Amino acid sequence: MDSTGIVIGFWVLSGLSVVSALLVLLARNLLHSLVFLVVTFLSMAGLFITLSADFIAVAQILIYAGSISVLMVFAVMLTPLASRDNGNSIYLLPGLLGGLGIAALVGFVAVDTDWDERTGEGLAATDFPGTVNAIGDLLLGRYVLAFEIASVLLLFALLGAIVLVHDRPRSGTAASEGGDD
Amino acid sequence: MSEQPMRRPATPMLQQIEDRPGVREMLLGVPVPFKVFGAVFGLVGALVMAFIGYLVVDGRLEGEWYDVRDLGLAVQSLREWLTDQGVDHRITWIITGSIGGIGIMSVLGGWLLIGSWVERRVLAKFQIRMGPNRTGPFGLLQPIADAVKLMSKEIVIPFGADRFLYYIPPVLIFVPAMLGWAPIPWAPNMNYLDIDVGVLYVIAISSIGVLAVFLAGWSSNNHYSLLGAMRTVAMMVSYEIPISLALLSVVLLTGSMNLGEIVAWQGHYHVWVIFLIPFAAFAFLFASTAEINRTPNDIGEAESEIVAGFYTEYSGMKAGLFMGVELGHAILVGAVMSTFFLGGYTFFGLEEWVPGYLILATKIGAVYFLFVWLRGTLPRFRLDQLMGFAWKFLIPLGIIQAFIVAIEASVFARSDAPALITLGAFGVVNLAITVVLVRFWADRLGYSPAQHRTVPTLVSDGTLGGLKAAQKIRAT
Amino acid sequence: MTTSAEPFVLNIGPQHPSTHGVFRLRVVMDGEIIRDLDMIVGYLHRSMEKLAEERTYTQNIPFTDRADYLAAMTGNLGLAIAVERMTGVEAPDRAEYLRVIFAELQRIASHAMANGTLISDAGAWQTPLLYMFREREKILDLFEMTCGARLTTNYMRIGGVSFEPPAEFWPALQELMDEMPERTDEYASLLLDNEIFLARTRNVGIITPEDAINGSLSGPALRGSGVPWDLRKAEPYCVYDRFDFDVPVGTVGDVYDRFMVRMEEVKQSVRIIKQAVEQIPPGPHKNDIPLALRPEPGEIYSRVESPRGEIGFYLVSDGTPAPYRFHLRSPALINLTLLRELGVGSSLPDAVVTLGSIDIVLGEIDR
Amino acid sequence: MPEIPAIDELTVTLAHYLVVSGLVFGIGIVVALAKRNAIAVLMGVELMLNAVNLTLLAFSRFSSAFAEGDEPLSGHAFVVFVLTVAAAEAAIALALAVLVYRRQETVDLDRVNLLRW
Repeated sequence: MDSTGIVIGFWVLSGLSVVSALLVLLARNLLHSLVFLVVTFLSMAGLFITLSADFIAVAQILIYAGSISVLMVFAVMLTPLASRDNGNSIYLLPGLLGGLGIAALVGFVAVDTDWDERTGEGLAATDFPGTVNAIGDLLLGRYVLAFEIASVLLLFALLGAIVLVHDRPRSGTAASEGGDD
Repeated sequence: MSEQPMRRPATPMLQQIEDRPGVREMLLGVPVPFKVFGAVFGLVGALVMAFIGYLVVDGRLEGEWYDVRDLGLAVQSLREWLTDQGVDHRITWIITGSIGGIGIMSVLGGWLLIGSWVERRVLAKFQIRMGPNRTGPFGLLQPIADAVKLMSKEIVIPFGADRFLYYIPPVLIFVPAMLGWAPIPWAPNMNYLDIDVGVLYVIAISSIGVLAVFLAGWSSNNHYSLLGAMRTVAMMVSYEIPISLALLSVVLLTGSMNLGEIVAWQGHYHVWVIFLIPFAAFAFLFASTAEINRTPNDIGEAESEIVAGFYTEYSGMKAGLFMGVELGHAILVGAVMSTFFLGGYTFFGLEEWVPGYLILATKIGAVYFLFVWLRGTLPRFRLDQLMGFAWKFLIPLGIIQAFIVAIEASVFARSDAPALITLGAFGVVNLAITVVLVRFWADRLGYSPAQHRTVPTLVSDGTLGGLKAAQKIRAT
Repeated sequence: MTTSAEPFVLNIGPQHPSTHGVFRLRVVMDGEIIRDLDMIVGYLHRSMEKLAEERTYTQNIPFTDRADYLAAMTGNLGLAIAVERMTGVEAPDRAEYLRVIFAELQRIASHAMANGTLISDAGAWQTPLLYMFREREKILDLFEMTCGARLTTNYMRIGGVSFEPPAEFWPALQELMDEMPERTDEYASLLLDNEIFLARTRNVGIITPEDAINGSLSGPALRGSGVPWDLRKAEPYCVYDRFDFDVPVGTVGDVYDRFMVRMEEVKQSVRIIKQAVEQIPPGPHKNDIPLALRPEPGEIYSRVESPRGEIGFYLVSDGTPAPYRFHLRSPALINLTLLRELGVGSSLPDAVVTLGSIDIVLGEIDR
Repeated sequence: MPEIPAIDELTVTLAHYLVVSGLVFGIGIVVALAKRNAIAVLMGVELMLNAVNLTLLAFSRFSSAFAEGDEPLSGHAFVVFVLTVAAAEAAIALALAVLVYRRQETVDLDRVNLLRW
């Protein structure tokens, strides 16, 4: 992949994603780190586009930047008394060690392995023309069982979240008034 | 003189209204050079139109770069010409890309300039007032005056605001309003971003705005803002699901997620999706009014309750950006609605004669007029009513509708019957199902139209009194 | 969802679109639900009652304009009748009819304002308000023709009214009265089939008849709850006993009923005005009274039916030209006292609509 | 000082993407382990899942292990499953955070220690 656009895009987006991921770690306010997390998600979506995965990129924006971040926003709003600082716990040092170790390991493996990869002309020849149809075929063909299980998982997650957070009316008192949520 | 009653305008304002020249006097009062210029301009325009009509009839326009019905062809031939000249393909790409970008931005910018004037004038007509008519001819310069005023105002940042987050939302909320235009097809070859996942792209882009709204409300350190942000976020998240379900129905029917192909499908069968799946169109329209905070679902910035909602604390041009983006969202929804449900740039064959982008612009204007109409007419829902409507009504019925459309789509793919018959049958069936379902579901939810309209009891002499009289009246 | 959060306090007002003036609500919210509600008044206090003790009775009439500035005529009328009852001064017959006509015109104008702002509070972007302003505007034009002022009319005098209406008044009044039924039908057709309007007003802010009586409410707020009580019928003043009209009462006592009672009262006012125009006798519009009235020492409480309810004047005289004590029983203030009972437990939009349906005027509450 | 290559000569390979993904994954681990706030921990987990998605897509794009015509998009399908799992996980985890907050008035994981002993 040596076309100029891809190269520039890769460097800009990867820099953006790594830096904003670091800022998620370093920001002192939870909401600030949430904003940086969204920036990471969006630049990751950009990286996906450089990999010609348009469907996944759009789904990434929809699910991560659009939904999961909003879920976190809701969690922040529903915990109004909790502290808003993004402090570190006593596990900072082990965390740092583990993170650095894994990053170093992945980096070493990535650089050192002689990947059997397509390059140059061969890569350009296999540009995915459009991924939507192929992914649809895969999901409802080879991976249909996993697809169904995933949908059941989503359903149960939905139910589980509702059951967990639902306010049961306490015995003896009237049911709570129809609220907004 | 004195026998007929004196009729005088009671106020200076009424006097001014009475003295105001009508359109005819205004036109007659135009200076002669302008009249000459206007006549020449009109003549030349008519000649050009006639020439174009001749070219179209003659078939000389097909696929040529000067085909005004499809500006995309001109860009394509420009790209080919540049490549023939040996210009580097990157520069070609940048040039053609920026032409499209500038086109979209100028449409949006032009609308932001004119839109608030249109909205205020139309609303004024609904409200039997005049509307802005002092700045420039017909008050046309009013939006510019407003913008200049907003820009020259002091920016007040509330005490205790989160400064970093306070600055992001006015900019961030503009991003989806502009990016959302990319996949809209203006003519067969005239869309900026021709992607296969256009539908998903539209939904994904619109979901980014939620975050901007929340940040605006949270960072302002104001309880009105926070309440408005909570309401808006809750509502936008809820109404994204009906929107997705409505668009899913369209995708199932037309068999493509590419916006251009969806419009081409509608043009090919000479039918609009709104006739085939009326429920989806209604759900999309209602949910998108909730999504973009317009009446009757403008609870996020409900003026009578929480002042201006999430942007209460923004002043100057920052507030101006929020207000401008409201206009931008309205026409974006108009464009998406036209593309998915109203046949996009097609109009039953008229697109052969009239440029498609003009047809689309007309449809956008029509949807926008509908929004202004709603704003001038309807009161506002309550948050719990809106939430109930989304979760108890639109979402279940949307799922059922999508299921029915899926069956119909597979029938449509397999049957050999003429499209007119099958699609007509689908339209009738969907309409019937919609009516039955809505009635049934409304009954299930305990809604009955019969409870309407109690008029006060009229009491004349004799029954006046206190509690006992009240009980007596209540008993009858 | 209930969470045990720190109190989420919302200060609605004193500058807020839906408090109808400088009124402040301190609301403790839990999500959208109001858990506590304090009403804070006094931002428009002008010490009217104390100032009145320094002025003669006639000089006090302008204060009643500024008290209930949306219904200046009935305020004027209340004071004029109180002083007349105290001193025994009589107004000529024509003046009594003129008083009825202007008081009922004022009632129409005030109810148009109240209902219009109520729907604006419900979220209609000012369209109903501006439609209702059409009639109010014409009525204010009539006021301007007659006495030169539109809002603070200062029209009723002790022993009559200040001016005879000019010649162009009567045809204009006739025209307005002829088009009023059409207008009210138009409002009914525009609003009463509107699902959103019904959803926002029905079963919202219910006042039971018991609560209404215990809270000593009056006016449309009381009649909306189903209690048939109207001073024009119960203790006829002026010449109200000579007219044939009905008192509309609601059934449930919700916002919708109060709205409908006002709509119906407009129709009844039109009826009264039509009868008054037919019956009005010729004659002087004002009796001559001494420049400085000196009532016998004593006290009086006199009340009339203003658009907001029972506006009462408690006057104590010590024999001097100025009242020893001047007290205004403000219907809006007393109707407002139930807001806490209505608001707590309801949602914020409902509380705003309820406040709109009570129809407060801050000039009268704060005085 | 090594000469900076012209942009035309640069090329992006699988290793580049893997390094980026490793970095983000490492940061995600640090965030997930070292943050006190439950919501911040969840952010770390999401970062890690994102890094994994990037790896999957990169392999899917670059790998020549597939024969012509075979499904090179299996990576994409896996990413779809990761996205679903991430959504479900976020919903449950945030519900738990809200639940913990109701009981304890905090989402600080250091102070949620009823099960410590």
